[in-house]
Amino acid sequence: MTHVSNLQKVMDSGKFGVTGEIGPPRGADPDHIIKLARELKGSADAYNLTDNQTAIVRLSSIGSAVILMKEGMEPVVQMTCRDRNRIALQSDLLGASAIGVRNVLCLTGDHQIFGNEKSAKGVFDLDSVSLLSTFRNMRDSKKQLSGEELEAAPQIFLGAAENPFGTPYEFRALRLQKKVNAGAQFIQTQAIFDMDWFERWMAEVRKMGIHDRVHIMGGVIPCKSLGGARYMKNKVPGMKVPDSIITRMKNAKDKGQEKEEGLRICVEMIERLKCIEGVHGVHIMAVMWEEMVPYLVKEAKLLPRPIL
Amino acid sequence: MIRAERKPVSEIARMLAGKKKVLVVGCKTCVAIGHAGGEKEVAELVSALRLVNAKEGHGWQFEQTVVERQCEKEWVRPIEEKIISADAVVSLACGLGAQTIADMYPIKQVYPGVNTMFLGVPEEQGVFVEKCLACGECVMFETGGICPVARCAKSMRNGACGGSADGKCEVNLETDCAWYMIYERLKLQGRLDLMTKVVEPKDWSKSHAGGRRKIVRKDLLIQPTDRTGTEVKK
Amino acid sequence: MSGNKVCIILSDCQSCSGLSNEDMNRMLGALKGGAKAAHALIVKAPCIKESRKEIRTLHIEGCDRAVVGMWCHPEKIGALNWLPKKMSPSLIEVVDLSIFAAKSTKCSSQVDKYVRVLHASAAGLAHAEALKDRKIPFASKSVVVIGSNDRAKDAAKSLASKGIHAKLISMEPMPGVNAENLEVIDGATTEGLKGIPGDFRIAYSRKGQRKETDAASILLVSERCLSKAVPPKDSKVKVVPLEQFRNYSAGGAKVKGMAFLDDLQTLTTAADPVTPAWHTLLEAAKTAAANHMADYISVIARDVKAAGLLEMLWKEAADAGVKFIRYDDKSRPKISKEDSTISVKDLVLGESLDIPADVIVAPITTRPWEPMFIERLFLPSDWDLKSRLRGPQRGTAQSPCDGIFMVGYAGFNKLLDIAEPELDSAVAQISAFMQKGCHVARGAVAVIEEGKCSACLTCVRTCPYRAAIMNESWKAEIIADKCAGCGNCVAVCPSLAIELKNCTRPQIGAQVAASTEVVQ
Amino acid sequence: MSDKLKIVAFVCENHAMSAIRAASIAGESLPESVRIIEIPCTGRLETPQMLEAIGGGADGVAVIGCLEENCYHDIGSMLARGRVNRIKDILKDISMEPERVEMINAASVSGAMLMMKLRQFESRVASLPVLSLKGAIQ
Repeated sequence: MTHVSNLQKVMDSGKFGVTGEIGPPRGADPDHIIKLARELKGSADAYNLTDNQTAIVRLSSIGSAVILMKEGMEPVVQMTCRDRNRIALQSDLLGASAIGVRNVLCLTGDHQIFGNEKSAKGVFDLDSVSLLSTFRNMRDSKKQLSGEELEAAPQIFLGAAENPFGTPYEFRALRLQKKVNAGAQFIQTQAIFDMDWFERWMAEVRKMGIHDRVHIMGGVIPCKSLGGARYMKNKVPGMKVPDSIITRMKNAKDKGQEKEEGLRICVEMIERLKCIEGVHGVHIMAVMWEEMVPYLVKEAKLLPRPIL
Repeated sequence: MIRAERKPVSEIARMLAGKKKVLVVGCKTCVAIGHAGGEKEVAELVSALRLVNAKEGHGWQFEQTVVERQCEKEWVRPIEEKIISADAVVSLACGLGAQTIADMYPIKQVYPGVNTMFLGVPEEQGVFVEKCLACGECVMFETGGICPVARCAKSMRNGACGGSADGKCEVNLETDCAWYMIYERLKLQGRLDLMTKVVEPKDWSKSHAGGRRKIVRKDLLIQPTDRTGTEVKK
Repeated sequence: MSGNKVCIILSDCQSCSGLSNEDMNRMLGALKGGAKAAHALIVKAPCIKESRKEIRTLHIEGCDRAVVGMWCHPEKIGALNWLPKKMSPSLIEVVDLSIFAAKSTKCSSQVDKYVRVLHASAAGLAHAEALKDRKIPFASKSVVVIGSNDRAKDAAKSLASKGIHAKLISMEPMPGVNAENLEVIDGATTEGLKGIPGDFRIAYSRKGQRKETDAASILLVSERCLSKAVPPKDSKVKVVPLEQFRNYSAGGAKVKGMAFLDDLQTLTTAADPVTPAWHTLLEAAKTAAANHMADYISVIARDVKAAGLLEMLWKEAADAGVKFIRYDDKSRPKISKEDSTISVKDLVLGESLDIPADVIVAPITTRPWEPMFIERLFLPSDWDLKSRLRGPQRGTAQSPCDGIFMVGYAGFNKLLDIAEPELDSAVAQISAFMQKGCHVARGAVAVIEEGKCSACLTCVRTCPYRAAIMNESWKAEIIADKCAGCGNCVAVCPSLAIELKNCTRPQIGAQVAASTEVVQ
Repeated sequence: MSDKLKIVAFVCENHAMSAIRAASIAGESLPESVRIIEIPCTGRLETPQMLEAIGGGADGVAVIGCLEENCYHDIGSMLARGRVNRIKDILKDISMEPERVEMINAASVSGAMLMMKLRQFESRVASLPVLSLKGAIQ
């Protein structure tokens, strides 16, 4: 299997991968991405560029990928099935691959009711699983979904997201297997706060032997404030935040060190991820706090990033 | 049954501005059974419109009637004079009934009195729930008798989305996540293997996305041999 | 509508109406002039009660219906059987004018309202569809009392003494029970019931044969629910109902032992105890211990549920010196006569104890009703008795169907002081029912119009008396004798297929129009 | 005489009527503007009848039924409350005051409380702008 992306090389060589996340701006001005890129340069192997996250209109993922590549950094383009049907998804993939994007993350996408275009008609022609199998067939068998031959196959390192905290519990590991069968090569999980639950899920994954067929990267989010933690716990669908974290943030708030405590929790999470068998990397989603990623990676003793 | 909901009275009143003789037509089948357009609802709408008339003095005169099934030409024929003599016709039937009258009497202005909502079942008295999208290709046998196309907000074909938690849909915490129910039922039926099969995307051409649809029953057609009855597509 | 000329009968008795002469004349003028339908017949007499003869002789020509305006309460003058024969009850509307002008605030400004109300009733009655033979005389003259307990026996005897032919059907033999016009059918189990009030037929099987007897009304007396609260007759033990413990005082007498029981029934019957109100029981025990009402204070209960809030109460009572004894079904507490003690095997300690108890405090309750008895009787309508008999306000012995009275049934633990008078009120109501001699078909009954039903099942789901059913041709049908005339089905039917006799839509519409109309 | 307030009260003949009787025995009388129409059960009432009452010139419509958990016919007052709310929506929709229609529940013993509620309802209706209906409903 040829290594098409730096992230793939890092994780295939057994090193602990790190990916960051940059939320493109809600406007056409690229400077926001350029400024962030320069700050984060060198602190991760690749950077996710969200695709209209929570159905809120933002600068497109592929567009921001171009800007990021100009800065010499490797993007991970996200594709959701909410906004485009199978024709647009496949043509966007060919386009992304043509301009040098090597990592693609396939998502179903949040329902449009969560965003700022509530009356939009969600497409959902495909979903994350059929998107993975479509892209895998385009890459490996050079065929379009309808079976027609492609002139040139895209070169991509395919990834998917997974929420280990949904219920029913055993169904989640089953669904991960389905995504791997569909062609996922790396998985970025939902933000982990309940580490015990995640470890039990990883045990289930190891039992099914999935962990050596795919690179699983644990997702972490540093909490900026107690309110942020509570919002995550109650408002974000499918997120499990144990009360111990909430109480820690509450004590920190009394001492006025919410930010430091949030970062300390995040570093602890990364440390524990490093020693879970089967976890090949960490995906740091510092939402609206991207500048802290270098600090977090340094604290977790994951610097300097390997250049292969 | 086809389920519908009466439009707000003010909206219907706005449609009738400037009209004199108004005929309100109900239907005794789906919308009656669904309490949206039966004889009772016709009486209610007429008395509400009379109240608006008394308040704003539009000078409306009302005629109210109900037909057995408004989507059949033969059932609309008996009230033909009433339709012709009326300036405006408010149909409380579903979209089919309103358009049957509109197509039969093109010069007449036919106003819909209800919004036709969905194909639904009564969960309890007074609560109607959508369970079928009439999407043209039923897949329910693969999902334990629960239709994911109608009952999942994203009509997904491959298992629950990331946002479904505690068996509830992320979009509306009251509705059960269709895929959670499918999982439970397939587990009950011992067919969990179906859950791991990667399911091909749905062929939407059989639904409205493939253009307006038509069913042609050759055994019922009374027509000369050469007319095949199939749709002609470029 | 021919045959719907309505006259308004109004007496000008000043004593109840409190109107001055001048007001009364203004009112009569408005009544005569105003309403389109009515022609007012004014009775010049101090009060309708005294003027029956005058009204009857006037035999109100040309009118089919009458609206009687009463200044005092209609019940006071009893059934309006004094009106001319040709007017059956459904043609008379009694309007209680006293509710508009209460005694203390008699004011002439209400005249306009009286006129409007009488006109509304007259207009409504003009649209009424009278039931032809509304009075259905009873086919049978006897009452059947069903129950194999002495309370049923007392009920049958008292009915017989009132001159009503009573038949007592009981499972157990009833030796030595004979009285004038009382027929005892013992050793019989009821098999079914058919018919309408006044003409019931009860099937029962006795000594293997299946027989049937007629009855005008039925009294069901279930002993199962009433606790035999009294311990063995000759024991010196004093029983204090938990409800009256608050005002109990030993009166200076030396009390050796006071036992709080979870249910007195456990002393006498094998039935499992009704869970008492633990709160009141523990409070009582605690107060007893607090002011040393006895040397040895104990709580004897089967399932000690010390959970939640009660935990605190249990602990406080224990601290105050109350002893707790738990028994189980096999070793039930028993009163030993000699020195008024209760012998019970303590489950925890595992040995049997003799608890000093010359005073026993226990809740005296009935047991929630038992469906088995009702279903075996296959009552004519399969009401869900539990929901019908909710709450005491429901009337002690009333059931949805006239002529059937129930005693001892309750959807909840009914305290004895409610259960006791139930029997007397049932007997009184039965004798009143029998004296009427005829079953007045309820004024309002729902009728379905042929061919209009679109089989939407809403009336079947709505009817509280399950009187609406779907017949074989998939159309709705209303069973007249179950229909209580509430009209809920009429309002929910989407095809306006059901009409309520005597309370039709035009009738209500006429009353609405009359009450909002401007009377000159 | 017609400028005076007119309130039509649909009263259920079971608990509500006995509550009114209990009140009148206790010496209280119905408020001046209330007209009583007795029906077997508030569940019998239909929405067109309430609308025709208002269209006919009534300033307010009160529906007086039994207490919801102890209704004589078990479900009557629950259905009535549903219909009153539906009428409130219609009135609000055609820009008339929804407060003109009200559902009042009364136990057969709470006569005085019912009278107090009726007086409050009457004062609320009186405070509303006068209902200007051009032609009475045909």
